[in-house]
Amino acid sequence: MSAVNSSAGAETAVARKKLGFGFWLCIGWLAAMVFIALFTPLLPLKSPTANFLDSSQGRPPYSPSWKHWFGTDKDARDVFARTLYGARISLTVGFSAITAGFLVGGTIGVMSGYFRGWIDRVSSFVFVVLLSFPSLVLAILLTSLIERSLLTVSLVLGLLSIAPVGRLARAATLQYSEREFVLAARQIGAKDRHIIVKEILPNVAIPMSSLALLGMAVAVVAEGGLAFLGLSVEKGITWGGLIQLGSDASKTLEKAPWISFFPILMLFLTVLSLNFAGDRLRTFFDVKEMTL
Amino acid sequence: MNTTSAVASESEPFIETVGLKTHFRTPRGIARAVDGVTIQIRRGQSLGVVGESGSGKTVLSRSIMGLLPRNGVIREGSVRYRGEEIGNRTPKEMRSVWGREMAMVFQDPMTSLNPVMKVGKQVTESLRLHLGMNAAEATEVAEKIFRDVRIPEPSRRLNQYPHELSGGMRQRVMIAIAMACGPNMLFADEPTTALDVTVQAQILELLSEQIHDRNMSMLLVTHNLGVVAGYTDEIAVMYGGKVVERAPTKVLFDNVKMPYTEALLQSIPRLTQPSHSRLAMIPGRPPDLVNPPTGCRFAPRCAYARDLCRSEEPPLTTAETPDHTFACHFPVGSPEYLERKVEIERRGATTGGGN
Amino acid sequence: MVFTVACGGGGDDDGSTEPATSDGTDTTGGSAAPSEEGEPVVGGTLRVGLEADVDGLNPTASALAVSGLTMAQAVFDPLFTFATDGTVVPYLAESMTPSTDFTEWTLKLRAGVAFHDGTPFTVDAVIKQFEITRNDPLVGLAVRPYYPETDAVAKIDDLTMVFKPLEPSQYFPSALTAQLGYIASPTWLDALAADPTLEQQPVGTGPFQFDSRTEDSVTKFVRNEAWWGTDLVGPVYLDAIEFYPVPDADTRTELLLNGDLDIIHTTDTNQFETYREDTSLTLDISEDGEEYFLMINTAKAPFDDVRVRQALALATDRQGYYDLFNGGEGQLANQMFTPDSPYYNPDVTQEGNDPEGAAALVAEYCGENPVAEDGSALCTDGKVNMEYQWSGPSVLATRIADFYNENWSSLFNVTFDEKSQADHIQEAALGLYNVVGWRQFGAENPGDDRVWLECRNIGGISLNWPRYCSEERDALIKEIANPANPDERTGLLQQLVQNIHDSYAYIFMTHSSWAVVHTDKVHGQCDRIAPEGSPLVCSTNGRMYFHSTWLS
Amino acid sequence: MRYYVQRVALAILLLLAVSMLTFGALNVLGDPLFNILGPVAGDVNNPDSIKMIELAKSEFSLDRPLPVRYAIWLSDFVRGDFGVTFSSTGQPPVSGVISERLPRTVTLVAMAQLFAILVSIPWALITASRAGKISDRISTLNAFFLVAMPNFALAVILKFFFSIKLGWMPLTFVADDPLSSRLFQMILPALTIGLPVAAVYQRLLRTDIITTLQQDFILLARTKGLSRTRILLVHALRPSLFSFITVVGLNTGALIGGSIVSETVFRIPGIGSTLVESVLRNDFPVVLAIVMIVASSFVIINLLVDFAYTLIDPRVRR
Repeated sequence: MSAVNSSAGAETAVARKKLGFGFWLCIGWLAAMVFIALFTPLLPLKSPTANFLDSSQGRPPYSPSWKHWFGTDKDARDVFARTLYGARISLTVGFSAITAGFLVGGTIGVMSGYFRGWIDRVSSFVFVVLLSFPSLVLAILLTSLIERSLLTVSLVLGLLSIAPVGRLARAATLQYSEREFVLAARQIGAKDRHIIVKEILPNVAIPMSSLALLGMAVAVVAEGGLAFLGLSVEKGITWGGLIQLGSDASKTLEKAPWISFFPILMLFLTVLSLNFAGDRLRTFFDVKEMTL
Repeated sequence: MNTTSAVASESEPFIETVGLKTHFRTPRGIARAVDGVTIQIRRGQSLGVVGESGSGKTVLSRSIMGLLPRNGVIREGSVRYRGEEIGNRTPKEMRSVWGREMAMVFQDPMTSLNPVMKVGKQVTESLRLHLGMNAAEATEVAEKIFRDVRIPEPSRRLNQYPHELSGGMRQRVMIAIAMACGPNMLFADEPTTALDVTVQAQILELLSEQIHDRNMSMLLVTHNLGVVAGYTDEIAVMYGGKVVERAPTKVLFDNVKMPYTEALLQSIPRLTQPSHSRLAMIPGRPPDLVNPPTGCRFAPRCAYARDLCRSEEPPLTTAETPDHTFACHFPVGSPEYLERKVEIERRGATTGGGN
Repeated sequence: MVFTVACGGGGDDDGSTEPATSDGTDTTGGSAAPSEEGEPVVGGTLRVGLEADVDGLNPTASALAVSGLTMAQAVFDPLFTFATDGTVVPYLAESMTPSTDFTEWTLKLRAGVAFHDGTPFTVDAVIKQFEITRNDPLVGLAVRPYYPETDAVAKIDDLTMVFKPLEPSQYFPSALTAQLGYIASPTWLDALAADPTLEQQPVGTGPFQFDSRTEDSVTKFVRNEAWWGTDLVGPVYLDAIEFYPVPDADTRTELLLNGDLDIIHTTDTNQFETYREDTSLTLDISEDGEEYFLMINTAKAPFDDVRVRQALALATDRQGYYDLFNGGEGQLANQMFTPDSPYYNPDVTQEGNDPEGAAALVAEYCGENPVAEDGSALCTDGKVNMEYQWSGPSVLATRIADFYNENWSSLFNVTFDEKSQADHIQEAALGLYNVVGWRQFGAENPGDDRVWLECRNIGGISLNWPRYCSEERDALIKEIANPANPDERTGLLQQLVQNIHDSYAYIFMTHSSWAVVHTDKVHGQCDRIAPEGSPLVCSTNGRMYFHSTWLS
Repeated sequence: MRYYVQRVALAILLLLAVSMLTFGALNVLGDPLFNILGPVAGDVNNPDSIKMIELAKSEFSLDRPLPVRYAIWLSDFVRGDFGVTFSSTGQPPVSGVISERLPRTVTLVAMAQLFAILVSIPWALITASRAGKISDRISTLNAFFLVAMPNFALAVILKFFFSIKLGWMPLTFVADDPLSSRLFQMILPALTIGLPVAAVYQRLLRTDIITTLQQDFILLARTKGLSRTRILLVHALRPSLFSFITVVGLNTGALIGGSIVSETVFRIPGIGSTLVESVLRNDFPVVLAIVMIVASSFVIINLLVDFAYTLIDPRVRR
């Protein structure tokens, strides 16, 4: 409870410096997901694409059973296997997107925060432009123009995270580039590169990294949204896609809720863990609220 | 009420605390902000509570009024208002008293006035709440009060926001708010510290005039003895959560007993002195309220302290002068005091003329 | 379910030449005799749920799909129509008699008929319509055989005319039972030339006339008080009809069950159980209308090579498809005829479910490292590169695509290409595809399916979608049409079936089932008769007729 | 005054940049010819098609350089002419589709925003006044769950329980129904969009109210003997609303994003669902129009929010 409470930014100074049980629970879940994502093909799973037709059971979808833990979809494909495979794309995209965002956005942000001047003005304006599209709309616009492969979708979502991440990096850098130790370093004529790498980055990195998890949550949700709209990786098995498949017709949803509800559960728990862990980290490092 | 008050003003105190203790639970331990304070104010009288910041004077006023949060606070002792025990009342019960019977004027009018509410409304709302007036009546009354507190063109001011007023004006507004429902007890918490010197006098004038006209009692909290000098009947000097000296204003100024009070007196800015001349500051820090020094709490900073002071807490003793009590083993004028004073002056001379 | 629109898209949307078909199941599946239904009531508005909206309702140009035909049938009357016994009977026409050698047909029109705009119905109207239709790039292809560029027709009097088809065909009348037979007001056709938007406001002779239309929302027709058919085939009961295009089959069903619609059509067999369970619904299925099949562009590499086409067929799990997407409804198709058809060729079966065979063929083909004209490789790491196109967006269509991909992916690198219905058909017509899902064939008179098959219909824009040309086949088709040898017809058709199979241009999957479903408020769907009295079918491959319909 | 001018200028600059980006993307990466002719555009071996292609190129000035086309397009766009799109009947104007569907989306988004605000404010007030108490912590937990529930999943769940299981809400949106029933049909879709946003609002507003409650003027209000509720509503709420308003403005974007999903799930033919369909159909003219409309309204809304600020906080009035 204390974890929850302080994670909500509540004002108990005591709970602040502990990450708490909830945090580690979430980390545990995430670790499990990552493991699954990495090793799905090696796990003893049914094929996610095969159609397990069983005339004795009549027409698919088949309800959850010992044979199919999460039941099967309309095409008699194993929902459990598909859900686990779904973790792959969802997490890969989420992770690579936020990584790309942090590399590019972070660099630009630090640069403009440190050098100010035209770099700052240009990049800030670019950020504003990017932010003047609702993110999902921009994502749809871009995905509509490309072959939707794992790489491209990640890149698109990465692009989306540049602006918010960049702004943050810039703000953080601004704080530090005015600090004594940086000014001092400048006084003694240290090279900018040296100052950025040695003085700024270490200080900016900590708060930023605590936001990576939150950012990843956003990316995972965004990917899910695209997939749900049929705009994520083509032919790929993703949570969003699975949910859509199970809910496109209200009849399917009524007769076989398991098709969409198991993926929903996984997605929800994952996003929850990311948010929760991220939020705890943020309060732990005492970083200001941000909107990705 | 007048009859009772007439009686009250003569005989038993209008408001009094007996052994009032207010302690806060903190991560470090229990902080004794107010540690057994006993004071009385008679009707129409005003008491100045003086002390450095951290002496517990503000907490004292707030705990008398019952404004302190319930959790994390330990209260002991009693607060009696017109003979009734109010110390143990819940905020809900106090509401009828607040504004109607007691009011408070805060230190900084900028932060104490609602920035997004027209000042007029801030005055009228309590009128409408307590005296059940309708909007029109309330505005009328508010305007009158504004005139009383000498706010020029009140009708216009009523429709202005705090940020549109000068500091002095804001403070007048705050006083107006306090006076609105004609309370009988006013708490003024450093009412002038946030204002510049020229305005300070005006505000104090206004305050004392108001309580005099309305026959109110006032508890004026300040760190500046000079402020209370002209405007209060009695003075209580607080140090480390305790009252260390207490006397009618005149008596105190003529005949200081407590070296701490003396030090405070020396730190009063005087108009006679050129403003650049340094004031005699009291060396050292106010005591730690979580684990205060044994013996006299002022001893560590007291130039006249002796071993006794550090070992044994001085009792509250009555001075020869009327209604004058103090807590000191070696008060001003005592032989030990004089002896030490001579040494200090000699040392000052050798080190070249002191200040 | 956009899927139906999609492949239907293919089959239906060029409904221009799709003749009505029917068989016993229509009447048996149809609702009961009027006596049980009680006395017909005049009045009421019928709300119809269609699988798609139409671009326009212009018989001379619009590509009319089932939905289009259903709407058109209400405003227009076809010259001829099918009786339940499968014979072609006159409808708007009085009669049509061939010359002994079938080279000339004399058409007599019904007297005293007028279009909704008052224009009298005469030979001139018919001629104008055929003239205009012939010049249409797509629909024209279907007309030209019957209406050549030169000396196509001779006018005898206002109600009599003589057609001179390109070659003798006994099927001419049956070709006039659908889009080609819908005669529109010449006045309107003239206006149309000036203002194409009038396409949306058809003017015909039909039992209902145009009232209002909001594209993709609702189209409203009202009773034609002056309908010529009233005294011949019975009065028009409905005050009005409202057509709602609802592409998603589930939504359509939901609306029907909620009572927001009175009657719908669908090919989504998954829904059939639901309909049967609900006693308040009446279900009418045409079992062997069109065939659903995979259609292959034989003019474009890699499928210009018959081995690759065979391989694709062998790699396809037809049974699996049937189990998943038909689930007991309809039947697997081997050819364009059902086993109970007299023309069924028992020796022709559609191959499938033979991965090894397929693997062998692919290995052989890719062994030759073939390249396309643009030099790009046709095989990548031992797999043939291909594109599967369907019309969407549609979840079912995507599921089917996934299914095929699962079948083929071991031998083919399948690229998915989801297109809007309009683009889908156009690309097929222009031959810009590899493999598509399609629905077609099953004409009541098999000869009428010739337009899909003849060499002459290959060109920039083709109706011979697979662009497969075989003289032998064309000869067969001529013979079949030739009235001179009726008794050889069965044999010839069976040869045609064999020929089609050997081309490997089609992978026959299932005989698709069309269902028309209506609530118990709706009556008289099957009480239709022709002017000369023979009973008519209740519905035709999802096409609905409403002049005998009444609401309780 | 200068402030207003500056903000408007920035907004216009922004709109230009956005439009260039969108237009550029769609014309460089997309195939404008296809959008006019459809597949015919790809049929380059066929003389008839080639003729059509040439015709279209000149008619829609595709042979002109990109900047010129941009200028033409922009001037048309501001005049509400969003160009044409391919369809087998010819080239219907895009503005037709938009004008038919935009109102639905606007209604939906407005409804969602309304829900979000109506839910979040009381929620925040209650929790803030009980800060740290169990009830507060539980609600914080709920807020957390809501935020972690992607709106498309939430849509499915709401649909499952309220439409299918309980049958309280209609399953389908019928464009031709009377306004009242259409609004009713929009409740669930609007909740789908609004609830997660409400949670975000609540978290923010709660913190701000807590901060406000520690201000001196709240203490003064107490010394007036005002009731807890009055202090919360009259004194604490308004000063806490500043960042709330900004966030409400910024979230319009999230809401529009949400409406895309929600319209798709609940089959509401608004511009959100149209955007998705058009993308799947490569119907770029429609995509372009919708993206531009959304982005510009987003920019404008944020501009208005900035101005609204000056209205509710007297201190920043100029």
